[in-house]
Amino acid sequence: MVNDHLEVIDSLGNELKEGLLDVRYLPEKRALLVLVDKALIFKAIEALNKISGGEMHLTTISGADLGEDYIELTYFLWLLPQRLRVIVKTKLSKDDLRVQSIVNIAPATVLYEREVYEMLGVIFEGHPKLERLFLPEDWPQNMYPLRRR
Amino acid sequence: MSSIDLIVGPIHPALHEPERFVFKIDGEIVVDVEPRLGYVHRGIEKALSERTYIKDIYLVERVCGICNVAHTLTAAQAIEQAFGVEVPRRSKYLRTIVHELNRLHSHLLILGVVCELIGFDTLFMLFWRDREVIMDLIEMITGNRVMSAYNIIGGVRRNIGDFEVTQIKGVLSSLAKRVKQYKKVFMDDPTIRARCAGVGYLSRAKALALGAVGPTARGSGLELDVRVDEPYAAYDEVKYCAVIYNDGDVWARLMVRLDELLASMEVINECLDKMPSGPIRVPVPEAAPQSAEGVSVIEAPRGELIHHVYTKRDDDKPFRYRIRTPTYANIPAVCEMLKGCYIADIPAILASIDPCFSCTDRAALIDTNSGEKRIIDILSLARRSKK
Amino acid sequence: MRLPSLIREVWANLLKKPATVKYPFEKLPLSKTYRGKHELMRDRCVGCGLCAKICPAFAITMRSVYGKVSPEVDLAKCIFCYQCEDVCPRGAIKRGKEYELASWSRNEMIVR
Amino acid sequence: MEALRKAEENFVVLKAFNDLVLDVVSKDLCTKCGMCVSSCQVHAISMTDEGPKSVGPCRQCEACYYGCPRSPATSEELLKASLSSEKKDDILGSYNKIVSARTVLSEVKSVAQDGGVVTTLLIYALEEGLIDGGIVASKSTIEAWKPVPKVALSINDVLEAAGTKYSNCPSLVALKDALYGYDLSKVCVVGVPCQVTAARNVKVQPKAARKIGDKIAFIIGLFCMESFPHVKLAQFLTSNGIDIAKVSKFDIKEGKFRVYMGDAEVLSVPIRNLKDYANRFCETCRDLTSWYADVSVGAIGSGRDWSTVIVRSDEGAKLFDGAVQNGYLEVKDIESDGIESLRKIAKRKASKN
Repeated sequence: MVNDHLEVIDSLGNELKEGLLDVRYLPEKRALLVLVDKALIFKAIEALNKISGGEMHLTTISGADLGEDYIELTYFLWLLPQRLRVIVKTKLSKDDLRVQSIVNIAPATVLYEREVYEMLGVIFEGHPKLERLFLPEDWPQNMYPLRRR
Repeated sequence: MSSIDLIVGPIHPALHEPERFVFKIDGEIVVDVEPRLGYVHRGIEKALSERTYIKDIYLVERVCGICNVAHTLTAAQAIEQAFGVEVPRRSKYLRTIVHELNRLHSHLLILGVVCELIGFDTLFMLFWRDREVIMDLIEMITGNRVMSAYNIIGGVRRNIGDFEVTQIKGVLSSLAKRVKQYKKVFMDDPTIRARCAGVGYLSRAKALALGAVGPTARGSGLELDVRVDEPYAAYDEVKYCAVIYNDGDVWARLMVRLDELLASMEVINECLDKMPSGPIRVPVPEAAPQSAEGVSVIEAPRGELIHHVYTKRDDDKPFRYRIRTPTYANIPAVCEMLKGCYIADIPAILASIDPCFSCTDRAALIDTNSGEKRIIDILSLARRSKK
Repeated sequence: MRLPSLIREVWANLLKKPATVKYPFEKLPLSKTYRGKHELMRDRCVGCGLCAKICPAFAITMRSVYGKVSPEVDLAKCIFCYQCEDVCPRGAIKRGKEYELASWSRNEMIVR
Repeated sequence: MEALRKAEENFVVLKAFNDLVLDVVSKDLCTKCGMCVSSCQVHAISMTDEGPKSVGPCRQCEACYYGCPRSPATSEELLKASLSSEKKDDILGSYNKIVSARTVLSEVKSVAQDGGVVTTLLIYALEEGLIDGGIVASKSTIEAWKPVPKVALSINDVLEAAGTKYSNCPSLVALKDALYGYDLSKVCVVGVPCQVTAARNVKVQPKAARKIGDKIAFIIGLFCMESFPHVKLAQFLTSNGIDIAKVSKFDIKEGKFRVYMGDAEVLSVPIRNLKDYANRFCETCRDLTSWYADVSVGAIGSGRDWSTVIVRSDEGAKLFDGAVQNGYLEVKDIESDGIESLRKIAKRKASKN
């Protein structure tokens, strides 16, 4: 549907209020970009889950260190009833790489969060088993392969 | 309740690629599964951000040998989006055709493998014989049977003419008859029903929550198909309906694949009929014209594949490249399916998601020489290989 | 119960020629676009090194022989993408049809 | 000392795109033919109205520098040696024969200027499968009389591009579309002398992009006195109270530049009055008859509705004679004073510049 993203924008604004930093529709990506404060990431995903009536498919979480003093987390969601791709972005300062885990809303993230943790060192609070996924067991602590110096 | 650990893998006859699963079993029943990934972890994500975009296309092709077209297509689309390049319409059709041929051979492969694992070797041989003609078609169009090297940034590398069109149509029309026959076998054959029906059940709610993708999701009645949801390449101009089965077992997942074979052939035929004339590629400079972000989602043979790339202005290397492959998304779902099944059903259930573990483990090249860890760059590796 | 169709199938398969070929004696036809061993035309090459710069597998090195710089392709590393052919401005690299490339020594794997 | 001298001789300076800008573009020599754009295999050059511009990282393959018709590296000996023609001539270039020809195709007669020979040759080559496509200057759909480079793949495309345009256009940019975009393997290039020189250059220069040269089947050259930038041509016409959009035809006949609206001639000025409006790079050009083409075609020297055709090479003979034998063209011997008047005008261009 054409204007579904407008309804999503409205309800997100009601749920998150000023925690919602930016929300706009990207026509070239055919996706709704939602920029939120890191404290509200759990609330944002929860709100989107509520908007879709529990019919939300979490595609992936992608973390990126862009050489600045923050790490960017991108959550790719697909809302089935609205048939809408939602990209939720948040920025984590490198001094405090803690963010609330969303495993309780979307159990699918259990592996993605572990990957972001081991590759970039982001700590997901509330994750049931935040351990190494791909890297060998004797990989040194506090060394994150995809971090940029 | 006490339980025994049964360790399957990393190297195991039932697994075609190295991966370890620790099954907690109670008698014959699997109670819990603990996957351990990373045995074929090659550090591709890191390597991608240290190569130029042109080299990246060939590296992502090697994330997975079977769905190589899907990977190059996604990478090309993601990079084109970040560059702001619009590809010609004919190249979109050609991409779709090769992508669907790739899906045909991938589905025929896994159907054969499942048949072998459930002990139906004849059908395995038949499937793989039919797969061979698809491989020949891919060789005819792209120049190689497996590693097609077909998609590049800005379009595709080779054109097809009238001769190729008639060849493809001829092969597909004879293959369609055979696939219909195989479908009848899958519907009726008691052996297949006994080994597949009701095995490895995954409910729709679980599939959604655990983020299952592709035929795994569609076998559980989840309407997820990127070709329908977010049409890419030429899918917005051809008719396509997602194949959905509601049974949620191994049989449903195989039936989804069988029906998709027929649907794919229709898509290819429609593309060949509708294909416009025009250029097949546009020249694209090596460096990114802008700092941007490209996201491309496509329906690979195994499910939804997503590439996410950050480009930096005037740099010929991507800043960050992230790949999420379908098998990786299906791991939580397969763990759920395995709970409560018999040990003997493990291979069939694992094969029913069409696992591709080299896809799953891709992201840092680590050398464990002399106990210390350091990262070797590819050029010194190349030099070393000369000795 | 489905005996008649079974017999027909068996009969058809007995008369059919096998799906396989006797490989070393009999070879499958190659497609026109097949990418095999490289053919380097040294008289055309001017040693610009574009192929070595673009090679995704780092299989091409530029080597100076009697004062003339020309590429060497290491087939052990080559992935046969033929990006080198695409990028060579002088058309000095051609797709060959030879695909039986196994060898006992690394030196024989290098196309000069 | 000897060794040092030898080393110096062997030391070759790399001629990358920067050198092209330094040696050609900044000296106002660039003809904007577009060969550098087509030569670049990493797509790092694009053509603007001011000349070539870098849009990506240069990988220093030198192909753009050596393919350029105006670069100091272009050797005339190599170009001359490449044509296997019998008669050597300094003014008209070397050639096999000079004849007058005109088309017999009615659809060409209605659209083409003079004899319609170029259009007919292209149609013949396309129909016979001698080429997969041709590089032509077509008319822009946005700005009237602005030529835009185009790949002609069908007879309709060729007919659309018929007719003389007096502005220059980077025709050879379309070579990239044809060879890279459409993946053609045999193309025919139609162009003015500077573009013809570039096309011949990539066929014979060892360091130029010879892959492109291999795929150029024929080069058809046009006679060119000088060309005018589209902007300046429009300015000139506006100053004379003519809207360029309403012009139906331009022509140069008997030393005068003539502008037609409908069938009526609305302006005719001597060419020398237009000197200030001509392209700067035309001042250094001595070539009137496209010396290095396979076939050169132009109006000078033949009567009304006939074109002068100079066949210079074996490939050119194959194309032209084939078209004549298959009844696409009719030929007659050139009038006795035809070659003389052509030589006179060619000499004027050569001595003037």
